[in-house]
Amino acid sequence: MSEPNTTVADPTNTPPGGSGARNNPVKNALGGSAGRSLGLVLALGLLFAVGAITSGDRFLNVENLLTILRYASIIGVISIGVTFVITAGGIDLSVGSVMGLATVVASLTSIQLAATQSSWLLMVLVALAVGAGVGLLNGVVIAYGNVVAFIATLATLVGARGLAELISGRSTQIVTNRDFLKVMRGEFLGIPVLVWIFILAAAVGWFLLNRTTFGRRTVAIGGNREASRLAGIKVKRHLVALYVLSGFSAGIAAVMMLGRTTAGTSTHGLLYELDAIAAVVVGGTLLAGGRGTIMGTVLGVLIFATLTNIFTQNNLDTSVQAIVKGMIIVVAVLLQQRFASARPSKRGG
Amino acid sequence: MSEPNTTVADPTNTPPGGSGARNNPVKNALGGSAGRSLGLVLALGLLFAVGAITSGDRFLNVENLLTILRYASIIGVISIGVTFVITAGGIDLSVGSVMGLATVVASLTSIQLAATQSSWLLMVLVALAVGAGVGLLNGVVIAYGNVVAFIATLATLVGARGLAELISGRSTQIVTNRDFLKVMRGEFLGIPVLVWIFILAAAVGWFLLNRTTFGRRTVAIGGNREASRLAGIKVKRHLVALYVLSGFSAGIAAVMMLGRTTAGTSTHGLLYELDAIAAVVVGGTLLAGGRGTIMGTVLGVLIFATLTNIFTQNNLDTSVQAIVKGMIIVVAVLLQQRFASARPSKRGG
Amino acid sequence: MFDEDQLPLLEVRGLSKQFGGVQVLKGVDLQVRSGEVHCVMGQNGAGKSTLIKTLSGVYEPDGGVILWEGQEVSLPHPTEALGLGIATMYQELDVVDGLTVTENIFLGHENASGGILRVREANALTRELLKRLGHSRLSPSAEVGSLSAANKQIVSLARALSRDTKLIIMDEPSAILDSGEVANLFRVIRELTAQGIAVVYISHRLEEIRQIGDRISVLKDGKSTASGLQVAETSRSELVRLMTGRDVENVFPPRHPPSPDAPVVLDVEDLELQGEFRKVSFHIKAGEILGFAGLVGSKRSEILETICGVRKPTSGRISVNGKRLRPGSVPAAVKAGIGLSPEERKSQGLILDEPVFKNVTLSTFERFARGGYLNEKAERDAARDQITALELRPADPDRPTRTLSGGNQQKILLARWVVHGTPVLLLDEPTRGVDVGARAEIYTLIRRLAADGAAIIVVSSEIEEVLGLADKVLVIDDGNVLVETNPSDIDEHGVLDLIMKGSAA
Amino acid sequence: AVGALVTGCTPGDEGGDSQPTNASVEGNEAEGDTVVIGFSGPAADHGWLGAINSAALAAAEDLPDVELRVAEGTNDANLQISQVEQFINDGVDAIVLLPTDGAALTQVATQATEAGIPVINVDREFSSPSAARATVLGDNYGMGVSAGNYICEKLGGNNDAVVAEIAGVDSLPLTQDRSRGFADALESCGLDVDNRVAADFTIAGGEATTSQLLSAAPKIDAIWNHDDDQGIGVLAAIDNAGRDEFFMVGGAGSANAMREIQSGESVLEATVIYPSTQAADGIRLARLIAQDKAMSDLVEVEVPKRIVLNAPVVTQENVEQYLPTAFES
Ligand SMILES: Nc1ncnc2c1ncn2[C@@H]1O[C@H](COP(=O)(O)OP(=O)(O)OP(=O)(O)O)[C@@H](O)[C@H]1O
Ligand SMILES: Nc1ncnc2c1ncn2[C@@H]1O[C@H](COP(=O)(O)OP(=O)(O)OP(=O)(O)O)[C@@H](O)[C@H]1O
Ligand SMILES: [Mg+2]
Ligand SMILES: [Mg+2]
Repeated sequence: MSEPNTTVADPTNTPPGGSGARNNPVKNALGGSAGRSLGLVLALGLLFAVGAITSGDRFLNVENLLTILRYASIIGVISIGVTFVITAGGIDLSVGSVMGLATVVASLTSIQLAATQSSWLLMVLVALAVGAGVGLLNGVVIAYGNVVAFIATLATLVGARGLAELISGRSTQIVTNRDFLKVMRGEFLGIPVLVWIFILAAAVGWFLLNRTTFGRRTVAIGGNREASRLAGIKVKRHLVALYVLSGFSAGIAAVMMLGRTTAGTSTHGLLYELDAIAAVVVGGTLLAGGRGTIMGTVLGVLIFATLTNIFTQNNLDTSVQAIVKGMIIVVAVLLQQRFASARPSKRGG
Repeated sequence: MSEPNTTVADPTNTPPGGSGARNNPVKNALGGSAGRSLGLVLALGLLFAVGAITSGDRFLNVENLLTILRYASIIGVISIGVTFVITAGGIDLSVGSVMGLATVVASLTSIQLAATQSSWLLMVLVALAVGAGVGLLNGVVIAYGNVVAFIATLATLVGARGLAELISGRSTQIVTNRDFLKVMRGEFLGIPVLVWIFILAAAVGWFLLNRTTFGRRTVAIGGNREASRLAGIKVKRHLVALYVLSGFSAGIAAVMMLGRTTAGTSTHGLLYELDAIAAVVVGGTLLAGGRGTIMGTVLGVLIFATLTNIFTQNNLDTSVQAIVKGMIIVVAVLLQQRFASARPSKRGG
Repeated sequence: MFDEDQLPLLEVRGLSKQFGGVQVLKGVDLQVRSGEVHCVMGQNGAGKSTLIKTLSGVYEPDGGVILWEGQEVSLPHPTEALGLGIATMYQELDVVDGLTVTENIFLGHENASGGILRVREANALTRELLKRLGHSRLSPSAEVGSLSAANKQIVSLARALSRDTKLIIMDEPSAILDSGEVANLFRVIRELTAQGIAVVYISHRLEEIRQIGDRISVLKDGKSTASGLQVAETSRSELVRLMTGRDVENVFPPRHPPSPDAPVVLDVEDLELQGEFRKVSFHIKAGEILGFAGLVGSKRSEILETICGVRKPTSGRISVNGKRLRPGSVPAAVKAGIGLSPEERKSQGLILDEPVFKNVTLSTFERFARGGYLNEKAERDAARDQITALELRPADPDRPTRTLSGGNQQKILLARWVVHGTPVLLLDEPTRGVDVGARAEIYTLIRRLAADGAAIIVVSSEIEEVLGLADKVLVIDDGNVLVETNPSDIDEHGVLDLIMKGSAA
Repeated sequence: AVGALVTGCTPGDEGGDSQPTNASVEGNEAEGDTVVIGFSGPAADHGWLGAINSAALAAAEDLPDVELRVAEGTNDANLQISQVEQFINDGVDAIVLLPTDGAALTQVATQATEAGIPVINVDREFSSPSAARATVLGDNYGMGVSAGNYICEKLGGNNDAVVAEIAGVDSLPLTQDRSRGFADALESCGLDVDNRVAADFTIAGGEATTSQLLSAAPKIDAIWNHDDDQGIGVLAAIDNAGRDEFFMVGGAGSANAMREIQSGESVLEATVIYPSTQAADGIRLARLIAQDKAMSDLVEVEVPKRIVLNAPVVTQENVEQYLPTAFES
């Protein structure tokens, strides 16, 4: 890609710290991720400064921060799933559609009826099952049908939206299950349940990617699929699992969306795929695969959410907002690269 | 009923790479491309058969075929530009927005006034300049700023749309220049000018990709960027040229759009990027770069256009259309792969 | 040949280069004269490739001067070097797989008028070039991706020759060539020098240096330890000492033949893959090393790949420890205890951006996990043990693999299966691009693994290596096993004779 | 632009802090206390929505005592909810909301209402009537009926006549309402829709689908096109195909369409108005509500709960009357 020497300076997994840090896995990884994400943290800090300066207390208060987080949470959960797929060198364009489809199926009258008779968890299970199911389809077509992920999931994007329209008869389905709404719209320790789900998803995602064999396989396949195969990794099966994971996270997002909007409709999740991919790549995950960072993704999502919040606070014209947003995406990536490559090369101590 | 695909299928009859063919470069290349595209030709033929069976003469008549072609021409020109970028391993998500922006700028009252006083060509030049200019910006950010193409052009997608809204004040600008409309809405030898532009763009694109150093280097960069640099190719400069080309073709598409719809507006070209990429990749150009086929792209565009036509002919529900479209994308790619891999490998004897 | 007093064509003084704080070149001097073959030697990681990359415009040096025909030059981009007349064959194959032979050869300097390609002319020139290289069988319109590594190397050479050059730099061109091909290469080099073209030649094979070289410069740890020595006046041991700082005596360690009652570990019966190879049968006992000798393109790699499940055989059976192996599945093969160290380590073997230790444990990391949770410390420790045992340089498990020299990368692949403890090791070109010191270490290692009870297949294009290492040799030509023999019963000429006769038959 | 009013039931507001003052009827234009109004609508991805936005901004501009806060236009319910939440956090005086999806925004609107912020619902209705203090709607079903009636009148008696319909975005309830009204009206005179396509409210979409439609239907008697903005493309396609055996009725009522009607040379004979001033009206209502004023022409001392704007048919006869207030698409 770029000059070979910049690639080398690129971070991999280890902290800039010496061998002391190496023995503490948590500190180790946090140090590494944070180091890699320094540019992003800075960009987010900058945005916060801008928000505070232009809107003062209206921006910097707990309620507004929670508003940002609540908004970020849904796209955040999707982005975490997408991070895995992209890290493995794939892509999933279908997440938005799949989320829409899952909200529709889970809020069908019959399902809601059954949920009322049994438990609100039924709706959750249905949404998750739809997400994972479509993910399975994606995965099988990609891994075993050898269809390029971009095209396979583009087809799913189109098809799932159509299916959602067909099932819902294009009408919006209202969620009536009180238990479901109570849980999903509730709070816990002063923090909305939606935000908790996001935090949980990020934590589980981070752990999965950085601390488990599943994550290791994901990175390995993204880094060199052929070498991974020759080393005995079951590449196809793992790819399927990844798309299931991505679909599953779209299913979680569907549950969250149902709670947040109290409605299931085929128009939910429009263009979320682009938002998610943007957040993931701005976060520092390589689009070509082989390097992924959950922390970066979370930061990427937060940057976009904060940006939108500041725009609303400052009453910018929508068209100007779009232009500024475009510029900020580029600047964030440039900043991120600068810091990633300026970081001291990580020699073990 | 006559087989509509016989005209298209003709070049495939030449055996891919017999020793006789090798001495005739044109025949050779046609045979190669068509051979690679056999699956697509078949898919298109199948669609035509479906159209003929379900709609009979209403489908199979010159007027309707021209309708398909006219519809295909705009997205077709864009797709040809995008083929180059993808062949070089890049991507351009901004083409739709850029086209919208170019229609807005070229149809500004002041430009139209100046065009009336001078020549309608002024509008054309303005549209092309806008397209190429934004392409230049993309190219520089990607090649010299080292921003991933996906992100850089995503930013342009957002930004250009905002700029178009800002400039147009979100209102639609009607094209009043009669000369412009007369030329762009006219016919030549019974074939609409729009279709001629498409044919010309495809021919020039084919020649450029297969018969010039520019095309050769495009393929090389997509195949192995580092090796291309080592071979003395100025990779960055070439990349900039490619994005300019892609923007330029969005500019041509803008001119066509102005002629076809007689109006310039920021909403033109919404989601065209996905249509274009789908056509290119279904056509057989590798998303990862290193292999591109203009003939495949043209076939891909025609397949999608024919599909839409058949849907309308049969009064199909749009949701069902979406589902069928999704399936056809996958099937087309599968077919295409089957035939591509069945093709005798061309090792020298 | 060359004139002692002439102005050097290329002169390098005090060249230095660092990558991210690591000083790779610390003052290199080099003088190359027209018409000579100047060999650059040094251990893996000494900085040879880095040096030539600064000369071909890939890297910009941090310090020092480069003089070309007496003029100081700067080479910010390969274009400038090519413009001066410096063509380079890089150590990593630098061809574009999707393009044809002709297209690769003329990449960057296409035959064109006004940007329009003259395909026929280019093909004719290519045919001429290939003929000159003794490879008229290669078709100019063949896609390079479908060629073997050796043939890609030929393309790379043809590309260098296609330019109007005064200096051709060859970074380990012979690493993937068999002896016949090397002889061919030398013939071409002699032709070039006769025309006054200078050649900088890098190789780890000392005999080659003797055959082709005029003068030698030696690098050690990024510094010149000798510059412009006459080949004829420099002894092998002195060279080795200049490179390694120590003496390397016996290249091939002593054999420990397996005991006659050792169990058969790998049993291959009538293995056949249509269009590739036919009726391959052999068995290997625990502790035995089997060598595949043959020319490049004789399908030895395909046989290995079929055994380890990358390809599915059309017929035949493979058993490990008496248990029949499910064909066509790599995971099944790995589980049964077969490990492949592939031929092209960069594209098939390594994840270049990942740290060394993760590459070492690529097929074993599951072992360091409980319930999916990876104990990275245990993993890194296990990798570190092997890194130390194999004397990987630098011995840093966290170093991105990309930054290691070729020889050291090769060791990682061995370490991977040593950690795994596989009873069956398939080694495809295990010493490609490995320096004398490391080569001896790898030989020792292979022998040690055998002594520990592993069954090993070694494929190498250096017949001498196969004969020196193996307990049993299969001579293979074009997918046919010509003979199974004892290495003491045959020598290099014998193998080549067999192959000639085999092809004639 | 308020053509006619349909007053819903009077709100059951407990009053509490919002004491209706007996505002003088003339006092409405008079400057009151400055009120902050938050406005959020869908992305301006088609002409009518662009006009909605522009008209809203212009209305706020005209009212010196209104400070308008505009959120980014979006088609994402999640984002729009967070925008409303932000308005609630900031304690704006009123919110004008054109939801991307009525049902999806109902909860957050209720939240705002509960927080004492009146919400004016525009165009796409909430699923709960108590979520909004006032609702301004276009009459989508009525549009369909008007268009259908016009066609019935023109084609009366000819039961074999071919009627085509070019709808907008099929997934929007408003499109479904329009189509329902249209079908119902046609049925009353023995006609039905023979060819139906859905464009996407864009000019290009209108052009593309219409050219397909025209080649699918060799002879047509009448067309209803839901939206004048996509109508630019529809007319371009008709012009291109050189067809004029039918007449067309438009929808929404853009200035451009009215000029076509005025010219008398176009196949476009009439259009059914769907006011693009709804959000502007919403802002005016929001101001009144926030300042505790009433509507000048009503005896009622409070702003009505539900206002449905009329869907009159514009033809060559009455086009002068409507052209000045029509939107430039
Ligand atoms: N891009 C780079 N970034 C950081 N270090 C590098 C880079 N390239 C090479 N090195 C380091 O520089 C040293 C010299 O490498 P080089 O490839 O020049 O060695 P070499 O002499 O060619 O070895 P070999 O014989 O194995 O090819 C090695 O230690 C290597 O790890
Ligand atoms: N004459 C030839 N012309 C073109 N390609 C050839 C020729 N001979 C062999 N090849 C190529 O060589 C490949 C077969 O080589 P293979 O890797 O099986 O040989 P090998 O004995 O394993 O070689 P190596 O010693 O390099 O490992 C084939 O894929 C083919 O493309
Ligand atoms: Mg080297
Ligand atoms: Mg081989």
